[in-house]
Amino acid sequence: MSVILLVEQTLNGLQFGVMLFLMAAGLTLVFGVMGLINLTHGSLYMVGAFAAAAVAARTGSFLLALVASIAGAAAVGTIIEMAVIRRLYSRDHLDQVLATFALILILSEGTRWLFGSYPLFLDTPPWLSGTLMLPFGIEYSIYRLSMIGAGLCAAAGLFWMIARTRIGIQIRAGENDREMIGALGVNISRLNTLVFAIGAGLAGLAGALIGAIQSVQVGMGEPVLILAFVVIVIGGIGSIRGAFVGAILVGLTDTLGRFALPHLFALFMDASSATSIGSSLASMSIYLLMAGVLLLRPRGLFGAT
Amino acid sequence: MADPILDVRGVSKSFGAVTACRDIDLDVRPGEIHALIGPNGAGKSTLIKQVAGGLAPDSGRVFFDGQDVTGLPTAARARLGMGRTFQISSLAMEFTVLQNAVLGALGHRGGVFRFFRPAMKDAGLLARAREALDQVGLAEFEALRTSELSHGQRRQLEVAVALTLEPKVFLMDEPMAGLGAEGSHRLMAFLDSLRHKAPILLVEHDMDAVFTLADRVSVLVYGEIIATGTVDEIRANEQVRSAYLGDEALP
Amino acid sequence: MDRETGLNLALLGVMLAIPLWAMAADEPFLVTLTTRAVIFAIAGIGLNVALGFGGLVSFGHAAFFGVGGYAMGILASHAQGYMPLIEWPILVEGTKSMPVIWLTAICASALTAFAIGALSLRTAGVYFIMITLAFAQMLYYFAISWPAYGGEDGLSIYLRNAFPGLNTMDPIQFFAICYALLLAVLFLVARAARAPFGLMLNAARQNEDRVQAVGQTPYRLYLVAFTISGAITGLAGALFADLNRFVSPSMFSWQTSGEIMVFVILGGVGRVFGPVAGAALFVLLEHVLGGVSDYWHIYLGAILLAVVLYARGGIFGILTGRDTANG
Amino acid sequence: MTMKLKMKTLAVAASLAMAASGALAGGAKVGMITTLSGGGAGLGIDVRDGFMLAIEQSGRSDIEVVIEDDQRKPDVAVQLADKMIQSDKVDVLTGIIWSNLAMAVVPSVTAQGKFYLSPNAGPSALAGKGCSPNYFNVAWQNDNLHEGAGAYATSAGYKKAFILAPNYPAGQDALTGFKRFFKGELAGELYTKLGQTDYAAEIAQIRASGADVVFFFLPGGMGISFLKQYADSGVGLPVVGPAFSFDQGILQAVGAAALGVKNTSQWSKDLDNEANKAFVESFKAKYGRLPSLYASQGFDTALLLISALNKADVADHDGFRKALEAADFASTRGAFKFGPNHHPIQNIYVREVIKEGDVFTNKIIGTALENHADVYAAECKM
Repeated sequence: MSVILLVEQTLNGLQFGVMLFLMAAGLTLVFGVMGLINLTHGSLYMVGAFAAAAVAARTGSFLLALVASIAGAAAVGTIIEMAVIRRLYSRDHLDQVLATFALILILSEGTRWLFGSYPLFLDTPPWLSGTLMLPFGIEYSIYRLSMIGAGLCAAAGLFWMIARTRIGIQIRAGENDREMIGALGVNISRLNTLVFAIGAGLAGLAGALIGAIQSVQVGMGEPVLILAFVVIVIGGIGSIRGAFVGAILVGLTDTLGRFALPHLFALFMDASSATSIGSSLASMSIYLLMAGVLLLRPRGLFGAT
Repeated sequence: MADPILDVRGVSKSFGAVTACRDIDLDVRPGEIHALIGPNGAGKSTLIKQVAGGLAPDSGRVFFDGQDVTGLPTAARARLGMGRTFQISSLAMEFTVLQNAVLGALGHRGGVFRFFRPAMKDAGLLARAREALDQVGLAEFEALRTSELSHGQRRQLEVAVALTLEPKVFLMDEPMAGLGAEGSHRLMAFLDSLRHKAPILLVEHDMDAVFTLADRVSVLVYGEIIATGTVDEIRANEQVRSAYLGDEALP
Repeated sequence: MDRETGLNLALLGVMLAIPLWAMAADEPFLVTLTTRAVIFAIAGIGLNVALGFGGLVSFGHAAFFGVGGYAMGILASHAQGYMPLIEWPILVEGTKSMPVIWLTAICASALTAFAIGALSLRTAGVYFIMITLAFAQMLYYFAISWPAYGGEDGLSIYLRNAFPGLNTMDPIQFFAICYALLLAVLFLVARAARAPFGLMLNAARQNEDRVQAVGQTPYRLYLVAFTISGAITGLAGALFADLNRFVSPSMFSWQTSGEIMVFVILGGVGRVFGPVAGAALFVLLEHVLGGVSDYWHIYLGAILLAVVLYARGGIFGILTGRDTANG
Repeated sequence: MTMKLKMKTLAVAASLAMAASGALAGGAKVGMITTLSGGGAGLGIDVRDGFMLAIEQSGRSDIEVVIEDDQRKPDVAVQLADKMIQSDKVDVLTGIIWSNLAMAVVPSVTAQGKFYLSPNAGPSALAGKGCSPNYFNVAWQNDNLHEGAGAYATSAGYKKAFILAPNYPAGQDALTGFKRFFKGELAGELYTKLGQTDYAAEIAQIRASGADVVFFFLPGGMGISFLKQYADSGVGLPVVGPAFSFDQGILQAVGAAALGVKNTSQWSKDLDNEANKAFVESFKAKYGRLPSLYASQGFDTALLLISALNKADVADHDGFRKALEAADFASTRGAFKFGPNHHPIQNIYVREVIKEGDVFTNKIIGTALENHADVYAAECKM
């Protein structure tokens, strides 16, 4: 276990965390402003990946594919917000969970109906392929570095938007007092749709970025959705800052856990059971992290008390 | 003079930079109605929460019936004998009036973790609940759903539930609010008689009621008690007049 | 007899009549299908204790369903292979006896629910939903990667476990066992709902302040409710494993948690009989829609959505014209 | 014992008599439980299409096939098996893709006296101690292709292998199978989380391990993710794997990342035999896509069934079993016969991923193991 390997794994964890943040940001915004638990978010991630794959196949342009992923997911997000989701804001969490669970079924099978049962092809563009030599002899994938960069840019843009723009002010007001922004003459229903679409677009972008190095297939959204929930619960639901910290924590815990735990167990048991037990524990590690955080801080790291 | 049943000593509480209560001393003695008055935002509700539980003071202690209850949770204080009514009605709205009263009787009797015999067929619980409803004048409404009651009736039901607990002290947070003139008078007459059963710490905005009922009055302004005394003493207190009562004529 | 009681009895009657008719008509599969609905109903009743009566939205009841299932799988596989379960300090053999398995399943899932509940109930609202989900996921991954009992492949039991005096491999006899257990669970839960515990729990759901003001601690009420809830769902898990003669980690999956929730909502939250109606409808939909199209999940989703949006009281709400149980 | 033998002899005599009297065997009702919805539906669809193609080509209208979707859920599969046996009264079941579903369904199907023909899954338990006279596997025992990969890696002269698979029974079997035939040493052995899609951490370890070859078993989307990320990482060590991650269906999603990878399979579309050529042509003509490994297995399963039905009546269990054991049909993979545990004895080929025009596909470059049988046959008593 060398230092170089450790640095590389930390970069991997960071990259994973940044992508999780793109997913979690939308979830936490939607919860913060509209009070909605949105299980459909994973499907929007999938929609983004499929839109990107479809456009990349037609045009061959990766950048166009990324634009398509944001536009496609935001469009689908807007449609389901206007058709279904907006009726759920005033409902309790139970209704929200159930209704969005139903939407997952519809969107997943609908996508399969449109695109077929086999995974689609989406690859990294040639100009981002290959590796880069970092200082100290660390060889690292250019695409993954770009993902970290793109993710951090998106995060910075989001923070800027919320801190500095008119929409941001309205979003912050909405988090504090829904009646008040209505009184201020803001069209709440349009604000809700906008926030939902922004969240959907970010999820779609994450889907496309990750889809290029993983597989674009039906059902790809749900595991990420659960991880994103873990992230926002750790960070404190409704807090963008919490989502960012939570995402990085989860990314690092998962990556380093998978890497380090089998080595750790190998110190006091034979190699093959250490691999097996260490891997089992690693797959549970982020849930353990979440349970631990909630026990110490029942409303997450940055949650309002 | 008898030992106080409830004794608040030097309680302070702040939220960030805002001090809600500063070094408050307050006691309630057997047989008395002790009214706590003050303008909105003076810290009355914060103080009541620290007395009843649910909010821990930054410093100071709360003694009840000779025991330090500062660290005890709300439920434990209720079991020791604090009967509380809420400023904003806190009832089980889907229940009937009688069910709410039975809830109090059940809480007081204990034996909540029983799973077989229906609670609403327990003669002992029903008798105690109906007695309390009768005392506040809600007997005829016992089958009504609580959400169908008027605001005034909900206040009465709050008091009835507190009665089923047979408390050693009542903590009443604005019981008169929302009652019509007739209702107020009836409740006042009832509270007047109640003080012999257990003393009352009464937070109230209705000055008529306060000056009619109270044996003593404490005035809370900006988190501090600026005066405590009999009704006459408070009426005569210059500081109270200028800080709180303003130039209005006192009743 | 009010309308809801009538509906309840009609529901139980239909669930009994279908298998009896199916036996006569030589359609044994219909018996199996009804048995499945009965078992799902028990699981739903379990969740309803926490969700309907206590207002605790648990998105992790698959944990208890799975623990119940594995209790059955582990005991039966040891009995099947003639390997003792524990050899030291005392010898514990596996068993194929249903009553023993049920008791073990109930105890194991109650313990799990107590532990998960004790930790999770420190949180509330969305956090509670998510932490229960996380605990179930933890067990899911554990079950997948734990090689001793089959991991992802699960455990197969070749013959159903035994119940004294009955041939459990006969569909109708196994149905009778499950149906009797459903009746017992319904009776006990209906009693508990009206007993002091049920009253106080229901009050805590509506208003925690009130419960504290009468000297009771909501946390303890919730914890007991959650434990009972887990125990009942665990029993259903053991029965489900016996129905299929198979257990696998998919019993722990979050889709399972979602489906158990669907039973409760479809039927009507907070009604003792709600999950029975919900489970019956779910099994019916699954069976009918599955034959319509490869993409039948779309229809299932649409129906679910319609129920949540337009029929808040579930089937019972539609049929009785009332949204909530306390009227 | 003697009693049983006698019965058997009688049954054989009866079936011979039937054949002699010219009373040809009748049709059969077949239940197909396979995955047609949700993730992994592509495999089930291929098996179904391959199977139905053979039934259609046989022109037999007396074979009725009931097809149901198991949604990849074990409990649904068990329920469907019960339904098909109890309600539809099928004689033969088939179709299951996944080992865990097979483990749930097969023992109870054979215990109820029905035949099960596996077109894909071959868990070791069913090949060894849990084997059954009524269970036939037409595809492979799960370890076979991994063993082939181990044998190939050895013969290709690799000395240090880095091996990885998901942490679940089939994954553990895969690594065991590879190690059984790989004579070099291991540079590393990793179990990943089932369903994991990011392999950056594993690839970093491969890079640091000093291996000269990488073997992986990551079915479905996991394999696609791994290959793309591996290609992108620039590690560049040769990769060996079983055919599952390089099959026609998913190869297009992997793309250029798979080019040149060696994978082991019992079938390939360029296998040179008449049956296979005809199969590939007719499959393309009917469904408009190239057949996959799974389609060939579905096709072979149907051929086996038809060949047995031509010889014996399905109600005559012993006769029908004998007819199945004979495996008297022209398999798409050339020579094919059953071992004593009813699992195939067949060649395992090495294929290389190439590009034909716009389409990624495989071509055979050699044979890893000839007439290979599985190691569990010795444990099978029937």
